[in-house]
Amino acid sequence: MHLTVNGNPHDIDVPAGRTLVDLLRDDLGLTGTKEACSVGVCGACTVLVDGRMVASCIMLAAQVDGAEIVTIEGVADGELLHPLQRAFVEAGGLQCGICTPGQIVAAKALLDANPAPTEDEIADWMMGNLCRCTGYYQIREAILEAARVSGRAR
Amino acid sequence: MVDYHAIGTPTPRVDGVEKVTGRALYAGDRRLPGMLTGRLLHSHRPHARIVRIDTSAARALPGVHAVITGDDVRGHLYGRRIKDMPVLADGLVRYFGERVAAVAAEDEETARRAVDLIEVEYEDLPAVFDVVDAIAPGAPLLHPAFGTYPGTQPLDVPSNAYDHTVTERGDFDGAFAEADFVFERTFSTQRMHQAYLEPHTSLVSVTDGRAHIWTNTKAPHSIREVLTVTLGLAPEQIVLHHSHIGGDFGGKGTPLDLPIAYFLAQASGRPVRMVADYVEEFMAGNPRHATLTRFRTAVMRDGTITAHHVEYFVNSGAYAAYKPGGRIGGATRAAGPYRIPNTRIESIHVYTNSVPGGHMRAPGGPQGVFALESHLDAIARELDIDPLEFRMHNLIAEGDEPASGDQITRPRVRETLQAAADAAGYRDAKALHVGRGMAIGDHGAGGGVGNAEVTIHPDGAVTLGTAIFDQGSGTYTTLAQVVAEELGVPVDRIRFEIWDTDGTGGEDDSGIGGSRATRVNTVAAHAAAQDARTALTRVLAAQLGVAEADVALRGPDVLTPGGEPHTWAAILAEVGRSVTGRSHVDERGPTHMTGFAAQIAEVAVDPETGQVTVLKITSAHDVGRVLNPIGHQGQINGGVIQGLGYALMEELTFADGQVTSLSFGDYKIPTMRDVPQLTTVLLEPDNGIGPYQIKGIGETPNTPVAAAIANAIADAVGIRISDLPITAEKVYRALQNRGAAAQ
Amino acid sequence: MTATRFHTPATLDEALGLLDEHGDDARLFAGGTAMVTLMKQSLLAADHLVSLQRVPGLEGVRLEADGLHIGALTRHRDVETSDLVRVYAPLLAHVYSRVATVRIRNAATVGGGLAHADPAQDPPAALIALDARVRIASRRSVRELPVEELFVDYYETALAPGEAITELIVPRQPADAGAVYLKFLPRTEDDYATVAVAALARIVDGRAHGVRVALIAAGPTPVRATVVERALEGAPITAEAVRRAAEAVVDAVDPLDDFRGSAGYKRDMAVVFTRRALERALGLSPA
Amino acid sequence: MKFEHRIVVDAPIAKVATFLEDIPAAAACVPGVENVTPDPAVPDTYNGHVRVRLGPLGFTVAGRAHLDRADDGAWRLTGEGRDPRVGAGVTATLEARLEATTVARTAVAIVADVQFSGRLSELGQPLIRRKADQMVEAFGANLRRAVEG
Repeated sequence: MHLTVNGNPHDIDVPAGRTLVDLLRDDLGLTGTKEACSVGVCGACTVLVDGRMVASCIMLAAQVDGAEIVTIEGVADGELLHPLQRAFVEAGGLQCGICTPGQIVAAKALLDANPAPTEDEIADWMMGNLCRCTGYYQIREAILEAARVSGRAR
Repeated sequence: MVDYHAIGTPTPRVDGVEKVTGRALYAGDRRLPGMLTGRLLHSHRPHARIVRIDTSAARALPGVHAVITGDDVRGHLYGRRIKDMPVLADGLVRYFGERVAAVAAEDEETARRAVDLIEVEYEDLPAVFDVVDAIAPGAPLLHPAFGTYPGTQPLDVPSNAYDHTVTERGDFDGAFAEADFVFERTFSTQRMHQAYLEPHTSLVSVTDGRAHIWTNTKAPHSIREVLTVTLGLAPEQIVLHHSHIGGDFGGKGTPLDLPIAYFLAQASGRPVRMVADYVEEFMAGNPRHATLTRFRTAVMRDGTITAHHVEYFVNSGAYAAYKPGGRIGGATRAAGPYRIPNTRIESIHVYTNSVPGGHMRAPGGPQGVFALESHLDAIARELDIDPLEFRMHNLIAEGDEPASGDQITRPRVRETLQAAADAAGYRDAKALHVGRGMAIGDHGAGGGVGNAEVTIHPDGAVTLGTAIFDQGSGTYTTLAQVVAEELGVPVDRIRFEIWDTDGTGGEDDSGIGGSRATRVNTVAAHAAAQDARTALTRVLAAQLGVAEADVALRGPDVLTPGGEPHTWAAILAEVGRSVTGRSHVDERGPTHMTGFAAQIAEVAVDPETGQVTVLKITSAHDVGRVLNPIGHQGQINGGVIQGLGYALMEELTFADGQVTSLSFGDYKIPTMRDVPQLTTVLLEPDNGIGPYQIKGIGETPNTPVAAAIANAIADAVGIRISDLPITAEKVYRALQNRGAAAQ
Repeated sequence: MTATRFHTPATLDEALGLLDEHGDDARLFAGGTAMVTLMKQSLLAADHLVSLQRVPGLEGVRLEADGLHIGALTRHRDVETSDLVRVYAPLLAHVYSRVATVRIRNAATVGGGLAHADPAQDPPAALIALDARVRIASRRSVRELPVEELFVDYYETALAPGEAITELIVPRQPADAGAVYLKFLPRTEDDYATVAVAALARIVDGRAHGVRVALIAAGPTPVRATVVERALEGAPITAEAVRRAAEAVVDAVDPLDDFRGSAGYKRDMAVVFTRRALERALGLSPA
Repeated sequence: MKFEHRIVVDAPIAKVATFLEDIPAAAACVPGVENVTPDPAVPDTYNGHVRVRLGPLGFTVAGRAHLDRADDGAWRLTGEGRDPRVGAGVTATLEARLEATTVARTAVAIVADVQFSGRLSELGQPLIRRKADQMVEAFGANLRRAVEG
């Protein structure tokens, strides 16, 4: 199969039962994407497939043949952090960090679709990304801040 | 007031960038050449003798490198203090989920298939799941050989109640005889999973006679100590290497599968990695304990509490092994910071055929506080005294001895409660079926030993060496602030060198847990920075040709009498060598200082469905100096929301001893859509511990939430739920029952 | 995971042929959200996964004379955000927006969800209330079936071996109808419903007409509460009439005990939420 | 997991007993049971398949069962089997006791202890219980049809 991950093309053979998260982590060594709940609930494994966020733990690699994938490793522009990444650090939107790649990829999908979301829209979109450390308040703050910064930049 | 430049300033996490870019490595991200995957066979019986295990088909499967059972690890016992748990079941299983056999194979799929091929024949034994049943006469005894385990003493009478502690003060019986009223009530709490999103992971490689370990534990030195006994190795044969830890909340104190991964690595001659899945996490983790608390409380007509009896039963599960002290606290939390002269506090830990409990955020605290604060609220309402006034009347002030028996310097509990009440608008008008309830908790900072090493390099960079494995709460950031403060450099100048367990040069290090990280390690970092400063002064004095006493360091500058100001970095660069300061600190002594939290929950109850909506939580804290406001608020936010889950949503459910809530689809934790408005109030810092007068914040915020919500429900609709979690169905039934009783 | 072949046929005919060829060893595969979860838990094994991802024409929404035609491979999120669906069946757009989380809705397909037949999934409540039908194809025939008749038991459908859902046909929602979906979530917002009700009704001369009530998470299959509908059809709209009609829902539901409540509690809640949904649909209480 | 059921059949006890002793015929009354044949090598032992659909899960267990008659007259069927594809194994003990409630009516009291291995045991509890109830109900209906007719 063929796919593009963070702009890099890959041709790779995978067994029929391989999940996308295993493909990314084990075959491509992109361990920034995490697997936690394994049943599509927690959001730690969130990646973008052709711009849509999906749960890579319950998606087969074979489903993304020909697709463009963005993982956490592809969010920053080289060493230049994405406004969301900066905002998460500055607002305390992370603690242990295990859910953070999924949070940021999901929030990126949100801001790509809706550059100025309300608090309610953020909560609706992000409720599929569980976090046990922060109680979510500082994550919400970070997303609002990133939206503000990006808005000014436009 | 000291003027600080780094301490107290909102400081972004020092590990933030690597975490937001996905570069931070967790134990599950590590790969070693030749690494095998380990998987487990768990017991599917709550209590049974193992008649036979046949591993031949599993061994014969291509790609399988090792299969081990209890026979292969006989005599290897695990336990933080009480070593009562065999590494793999030794002829007997005591809970559904117990580890029975393990396989190491080339890949996950092969390992799973091999596990499926292991055949076990069991002979069922009678099982007990409930603490009351387990201490009843004739109950099956889980550990007849209790007194023979390392870390135990024989019991006077064989019992599942392996620890029964009683403390009594005052004229207990006399006070009950003279009381105007005696209130009796029973409360119970559920098992709760820590629900960290990184499962337990163990990677072990045995090379050159040493076990190299990557696992997610926050207490590497203590775990190494425990492993010496379990694995039969000398301390120097075990090295725990650093990885980031994906959440802990108490659950990562004990590395569940690590001893098994070691024996698989030994048996296969290859590195072995085991990653638990969440079925295993929920079925066989180390959850917060279920408890049952019975109270008998003597109260005078004016609302003065005169005597209090606590019987606090802890459902230990099948083993005591996961509890660092063999037992948990909480019994004294069920007595609390109240001025009650006559008390009897009983703490009873009971074995049952269920998943063994471990630590979770303020172990025993939320259980004891839920029971006590619900009970007192019920008493106040029955006496028709406002719950706030009732508490104020009985809470300790300076010089009082609390019922808990704790010694507390400058207890600011009343001030904290009043601050919460004021910020919450406690006396404001309420809509129909809306209620407000309060609860109080406290937690002192734990003690321990810690190490640090600060090196100032000729290029001006500063390295902080530490043995701490930060589990996410932000210890590295506060340590960087301390070093930056003491050396007068910006925080981003500090680089970290995180040591493996060899790094302390043989010194012990208590790691993280019990709110000790800030207390112990700020002292360690402070001392190492001071030591480095002294060394720097010596080097500067020599280079500048002045007496050490004449060298003054002011931020980046070094001043000498009459001399020109220089930056010390420039002079150190001239010298061309680095200077180092070290510390090993022992902060095990009691502090007599605690941090109180008072919370007020405002809820709306739908009387037709029993649904409880938490509208608002006000959380007031008696704090010391706040080192990092971002991290401090993060602890409060996260703690409160865990408390919300505990109160309303989360429960490991059981059927015949088997955990049935086995995924995050069934075991629900709060989402972003479920969090209420949160108002935080911090009291003006007044006292604290160590060089910066700090207090711990990690544990208190999650302690009172459940009781505050239960009390708010009582305020809203007049019913009391005395068993957690407070599901809509329980509220609905209670309302129905009251309706039926009224007719 | 034990799948050995992942087939990506280019035509529906080829896909159906693979189903015939491999029988019980084959599973039709769409968004994968449910199936991969079960496979990962070692609860399901299929030697042959027959993916429809390359089959053209199974995705998207179009309006025809008999209503909206929604391809089986259309993702939940695309139904929810479709302008056509929002205009001609707003209840359906809303119900699809209440399924799980955005991430799941981005992958889960309309046909896959229906074939999975999890009685706690939201869409069938609205589909039944809107008299929707599924089009089912096999190599031998093409047939249509009301969604109401698709579910035969817990996770079991009326699909025969070799059959696939290809399309969903949803009549236009009457513009003058009140339409409501209430999902009872007493634990967390991302949970499955404890019980949920879709209600649809028009008011003509102060009387209820075209009453449709369907529930999910209230039995082994989604159910249409015809007892409630009959009790209210043509009746003058009063709070009392709605209350009495809603109480009849206990005869339509057969809930199971689970993490979201006991069967008895769910039965009681079915009454409460049926009444509330009807009250809102009939304008007796604010939306 | 233990299950208890009681099936009432409108037939004399002897007729019910005779029917149940014909294992392949009796087994055919259990939905999903196929190809039950006596094991040529071991007396009172039978081989066969059970196809079970548990909600979204379908699996086929190949296994063998042994029948013996307890001192108190109860039939005891012990069996085990496995579905190698999903790695699920099952062991079951089934005891059936006949009781003449009237001359023309017989009660069959069934006590079953079914243990699954593999993930099914951990995750499938509610499904299994429901399915077992359905299977016994269907068995009862089939038994009545076969014996009462």
